[in-house]
Amino acid sequence: MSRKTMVGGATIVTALALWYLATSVTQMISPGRFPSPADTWDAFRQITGAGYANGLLLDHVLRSVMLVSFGFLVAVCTGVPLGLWMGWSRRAEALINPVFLIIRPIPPLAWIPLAILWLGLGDAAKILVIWFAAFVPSVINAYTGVRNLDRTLVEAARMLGTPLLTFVREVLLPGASPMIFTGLRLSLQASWTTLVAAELVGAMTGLGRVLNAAQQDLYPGMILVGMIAVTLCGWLMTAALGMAERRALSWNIATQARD
Amino acid sequence: MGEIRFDDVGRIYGDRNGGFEALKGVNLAIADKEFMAVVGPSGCGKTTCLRFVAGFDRPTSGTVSVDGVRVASPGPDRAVVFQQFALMPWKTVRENIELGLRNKRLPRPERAERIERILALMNLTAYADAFPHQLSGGMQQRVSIARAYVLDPEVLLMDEPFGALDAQTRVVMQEELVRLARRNPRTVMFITHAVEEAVYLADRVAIMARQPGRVKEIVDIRTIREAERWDDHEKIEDVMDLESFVHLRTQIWRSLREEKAMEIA
Amino acid sequence: MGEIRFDDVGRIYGDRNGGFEALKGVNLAIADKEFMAVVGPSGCGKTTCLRFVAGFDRPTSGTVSVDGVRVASPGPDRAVVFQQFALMPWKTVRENIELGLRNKRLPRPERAERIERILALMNLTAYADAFPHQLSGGMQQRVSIARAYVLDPEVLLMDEPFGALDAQTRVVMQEELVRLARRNPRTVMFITHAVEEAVYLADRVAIMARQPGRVKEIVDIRTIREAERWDDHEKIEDVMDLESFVHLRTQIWRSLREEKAMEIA
Amino acid sequence: MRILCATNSLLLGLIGFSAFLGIWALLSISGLVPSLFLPSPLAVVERFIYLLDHRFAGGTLLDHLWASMLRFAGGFGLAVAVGVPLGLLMGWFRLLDDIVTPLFDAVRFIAPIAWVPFAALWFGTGIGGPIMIIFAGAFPPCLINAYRGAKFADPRLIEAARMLGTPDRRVITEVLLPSAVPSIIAGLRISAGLGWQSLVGAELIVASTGIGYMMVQGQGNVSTTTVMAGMIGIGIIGLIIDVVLRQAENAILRRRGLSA
Amino acid sequence: EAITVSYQPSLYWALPFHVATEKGWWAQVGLEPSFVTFPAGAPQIAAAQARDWDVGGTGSVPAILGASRFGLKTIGLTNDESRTNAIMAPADEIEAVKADPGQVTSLLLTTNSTVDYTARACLDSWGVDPGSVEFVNLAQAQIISAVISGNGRFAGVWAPNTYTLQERADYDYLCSGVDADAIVPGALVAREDFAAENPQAVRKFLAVYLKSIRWIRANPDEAMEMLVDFYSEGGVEISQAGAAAEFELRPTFTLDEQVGLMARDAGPSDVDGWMTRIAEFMTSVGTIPEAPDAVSYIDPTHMQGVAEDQALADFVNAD
Ligand SMILES: Nc1ncnc2c1ncn2[C@@H]1O[C@H](COP(=O)(O)OP(=O)(O)OP(=O)(O)O)[C@@H](O)[C@H]1O
Ligand SMILES: Nc1ncnc2c1ncn2[C@@H]1O[C@H](COP(=O)(O)OP(=O)(O)OP(=O)(O)O)[C@@H](O)[C@H]1O
Ligand SMILES: O=[N+]([O-])[O-]
Ligand SMILES: [Mg+2]
Ligand SMILES: [Mg+2]
Repeated sequence: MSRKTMVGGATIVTALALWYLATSVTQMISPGRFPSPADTWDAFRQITGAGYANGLLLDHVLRSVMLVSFGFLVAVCTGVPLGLWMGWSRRAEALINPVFLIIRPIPPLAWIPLAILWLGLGDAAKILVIWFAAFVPSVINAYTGVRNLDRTLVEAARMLGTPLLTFVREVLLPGASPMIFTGLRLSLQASWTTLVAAELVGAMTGLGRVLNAAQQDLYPGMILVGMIAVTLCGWLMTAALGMAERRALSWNIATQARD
Repeated sequence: MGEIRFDDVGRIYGDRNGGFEALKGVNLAIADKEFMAVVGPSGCGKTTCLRFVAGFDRPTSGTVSVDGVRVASPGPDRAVVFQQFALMPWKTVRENIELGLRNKRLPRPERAERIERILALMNLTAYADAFPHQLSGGMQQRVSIARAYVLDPEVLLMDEPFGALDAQTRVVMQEELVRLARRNPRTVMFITHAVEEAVYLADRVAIMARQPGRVKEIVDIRTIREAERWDDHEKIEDVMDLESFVHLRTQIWRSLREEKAMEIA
Repeated sequence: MGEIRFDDVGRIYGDRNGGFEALKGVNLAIADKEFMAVVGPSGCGKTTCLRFVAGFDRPTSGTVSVDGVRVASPGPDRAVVFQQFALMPWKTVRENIELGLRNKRLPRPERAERIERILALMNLTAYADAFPHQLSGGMQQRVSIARAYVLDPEVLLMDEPFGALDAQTRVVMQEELVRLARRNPRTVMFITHAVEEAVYLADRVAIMARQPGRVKEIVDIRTIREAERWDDHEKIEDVMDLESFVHLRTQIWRSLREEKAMEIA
Repeated sequence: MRILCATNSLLLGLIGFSAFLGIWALLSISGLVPSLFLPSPLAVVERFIYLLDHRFAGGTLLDHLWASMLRFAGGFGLAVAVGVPLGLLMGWFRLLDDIVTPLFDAVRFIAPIAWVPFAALWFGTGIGGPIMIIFAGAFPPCLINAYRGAKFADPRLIEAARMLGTPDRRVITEVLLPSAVPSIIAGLRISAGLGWQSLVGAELIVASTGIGYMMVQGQGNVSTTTVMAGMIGIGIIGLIIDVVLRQAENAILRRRGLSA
Repeated sequence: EAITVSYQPSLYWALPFHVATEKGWWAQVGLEPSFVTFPAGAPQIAAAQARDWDVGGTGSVPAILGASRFGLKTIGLTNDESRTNAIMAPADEIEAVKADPGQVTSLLLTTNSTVDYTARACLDSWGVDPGSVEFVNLAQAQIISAVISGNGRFAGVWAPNTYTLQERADYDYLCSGVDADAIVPGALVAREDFAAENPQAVRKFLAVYLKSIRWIRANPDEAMEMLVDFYSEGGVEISQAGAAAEFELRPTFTLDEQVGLMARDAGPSDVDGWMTRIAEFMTSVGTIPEAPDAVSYIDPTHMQGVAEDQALADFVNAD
């Protein structure tokens, strides 16, 4: 643990030092191609002071966190039950899978034109785009979780005369939950990585909007600030999810061993 | 109240024409409160037979019935003890044992009382709130047996319940099971690979053969056990040193070895 | 040429102050070409001891040496047969056996010849190009033994090699191992939970005890075996019926049971 | 969970698929949704077939798909070529693991298309830029799955190899790599999916060929059929890539006696 | 002599490249062009930094952005886009809105672009405070989707999207650059280091472009047909009316006109003035920190070089 932190810390510090050296001291990388630490700091000062792309950094962060959370929740609330159902019932799987297989490879971005046509420029369209990205991992992992559920546990429950509702709540759901949580992590990550695309849909504020604007402006410092903000937000939300996971899966030896 | 009958039972896997005949013409009757051990080479269909009684699977021909009623689905009157314990890892020992009672809609105080009693009987009281992964294999198997016993089932089905335990733990469990079975007799179908275990525990031992799977021979143990008063000995190794025991064991061994020899030839 | 010595060996897991003392003061000498079985309750440190000899781990105190040289790292002079076979599932039987020979940089014709010989010896010739998953457990273990034997090692280390096999297959393997060991003696360290197996196979049996793990008693088998001419019997159940065998087995059983009793108390 | 026979599940699949098409057709034909918003399946298929041999936005549908495929092959190939070996090495050498992991964690949440501006600045928008964007999408699963595959290789197999006198370098190729193969292929499937998605993103924004670009142009012409024909093209190629990888996965698992 | 030429497809000012290729004029001056196209100005400028291209045409906003960030040189004009950068509105509401421009509270447009500049000039001319208007940033194709699906009333677009809205959504011009006195030129640009190292190639490039312009003016019917082909090649289906409008609404400049517009004999040139206003707009919305000095990036020497090089001038003016 401590060794890991040390090497990790040293790596980060080295990377920062190399960045500074390459952009600011030796000018090996021209500031037009990649921002120097000073450029980045200036961009940060601008977005926290005067604002950029219609808002201060905090406005953008709050807006994006809200959007991501909402899209993520919608995806989870639809994806997990569908995955559980497909995992449990071969009939449901046979019925749904072909459609799922055909729609799945279509990238969330490709839905943008239709999302605008269908839902306009409001949050609904953005959430639809995020949903397309976050939905798939939720379904697949819930499905796999059920399929990998120890068959003897299912039989044990049946032998104990467990009624369906109790079975779903006390066997199926907890049994699949390690996989479901893996799916949630992937869904969350997908939500964040789709944010930039979602905010192509006429966003007024948001980190995706910042990145889009900075891209239009060819403003490398601001692009980097946007990227760092996205990373930190994604990281924090994943950490929160990890805590929820550890609580929910306290019975699971594997999760405990991981830390 | 707990009589199991196999009448000309067959099971074909795969499609009905070109399939693999796992069982053919199995006839077996386990009397009420009888402890029947089933031994036989790997793949002879022991587990398949047990799953019929449990209601997890159905024969493709013949009938399996309990108390004259054809088995249709699993239920708490036929409790199963699995080799890999099959405890819910997300439930504590108490919650695992409680699930079957809750399904029976027993009132809470009665549930609590029955759980306390079985925990005490199985030496588990101190571990009531532990999770399965915090217990040794032997203790997990004890929980699994407690979960079955607490339902007070007519029939107990055990598929190599001690197969995953180490040899020392195994004998302890065997001795405990003997005590439990003698004090509180139930109809038991007990699958094992270990001939000594079968002889030590059972009233009768059914020997199965392969290709197709069938019951080849049934050896009566009870008569000799009672005649030679095995149950007066407390420890398994004392019983195992008895000549009557060694004799029965070797008889069953030879019968199984024949099978093995035929197979290798 | 293959003598194993444990001198005052200790092993502490975790940090050196507050750690868990898995082994303490283990002394054991296995003579060249001797077959030493090690029995003991679960967790007493049998595997840990074997891993020292294999070079996978090191004691925190004392020394483990082979032929007077302290063991530093794993090597083909000390071949290991694992309980779970540990065959590479992506290699055929032949390729699995060949890996060690290739590492030794033997020329191809010699490799081929040695592989053919060991395949024939282990009754595996017909399966040379099969993948492990296409073989039964017993055959997989035979491959694993062939992989070890083909290296012609000074020392063979076996950690419950038959633990994953069913009872009938197990006795066949035991008989084969006895034949192999008598014909082609090697220094063997053989860990098992099955007392009968230890008595049947070994020249001496080391009984270990727990907390901390140590060698509690060593039982000589060879003297009696040779005196009573066990090896004249071809089948294991014939040997197991002999009174001398039953006597030794029960002696070791009692010694182990004492341990178990202490633990539960 | 009763086992359904193959024909039965095929039938159910057909039912599900027909229901999907039926609802779609009903919505557009009944006029509930204007055909500009949701053209009928037939109109989309017609447009799809038309685009196969008529040029639109600089090429036929096949030209666009081909341009996209080339970019994809470059970015995905690079991701595999770098990610898999690096992952395996990280699984064996702890120092490398400790060094790479924090850097990797630092960039995980950044959308591949967020790299668009830097990709354009560094490599242009012809081939290099899109390849970098696809790489950004496809690289993480390659690395992670190779790493996990190596990390979770059965330690007994590693010990078996070591006791057979196998040198370090060969342990990686003879044990870690084959152990990780199922995990790597699973990773490749995810990685191909993400790479393909990033590709479309890149083309929507920076390129002026390729299937994504064709869709933007379709949108500009208010040709919803073109947009949806493009989606179908993307979907089909994505599906083909996944099917090919899944076949490879099944073949390898079967060879090892693990059912897929 | 190899040269990489960049442009955005399906834009009127790129037609001369197409014409020159069809007519084989590149070879006549000894250039071997290869073409790269970009869907928008920003990636085009970014790609210059990656040396993806040497010369080309682009909007004035990207030209200034490139000048400010990477020293991109503006070496000539493509056309005057002032009439085709416009705020569009439903045709039947035009009069009412013109009477009360305060109704414009939300605008779909591509921000930081020429149409953003135009729109702000329009608001200014109406006396509407831009702060009271919500600018919804969308790519051009998405603006069309949004308008068609009824998710926006006022849209800032440039040609040919203006025609698409006219024909598909029954929209019309509410206010174009001309109405607001905002001149929006299109720029011919060159990478600084390429121009410094290959001045003659840059001049040949200009000569070919100017010769095409001359030809287009002289042969409007044939050119119109080529335009329709050229657009459909780029994925834009334009009607005859739309094509006609392109010719009508977008003035181009001959060699002599360009030399004149870029001349600094009497203080800053016309082009300097137009571009500087746009640069100031870009500064005001925070795209660039300060407006670059026109003299630093508008480089008339190449245009003059063409005029002074007798061979090239003859080439441009030959029929
Ligand atoms: N679902 C199935 N599909 C096809 N064949 C099966 C299936 N289940 C069992 N079999 C086959 O039926 C035969 C009997 O299997 P069963 O599991 O009952 O044997 P067993 O006696 O319990 O063996 P073991 O001692 O190894 O547990 C075996 O040959 C097995 O391969
Ligand atoms: N890596 C480890 N870290 C901490 N404790 C360990 C580790 N490996 C083994 N132990 C402990 O050391 C003791 C001896 O373990 P070992 O595996 O040698 O026992 P064993 O006699 O082989 O048991 P079994 O019969 O169950 O295989 C056990 O208590 C075990 O929990
Ligand atoms: O992108 N523009 O041409 O303004
Ligand atoms: Mg079985
Ligand atoms: Mg062990």
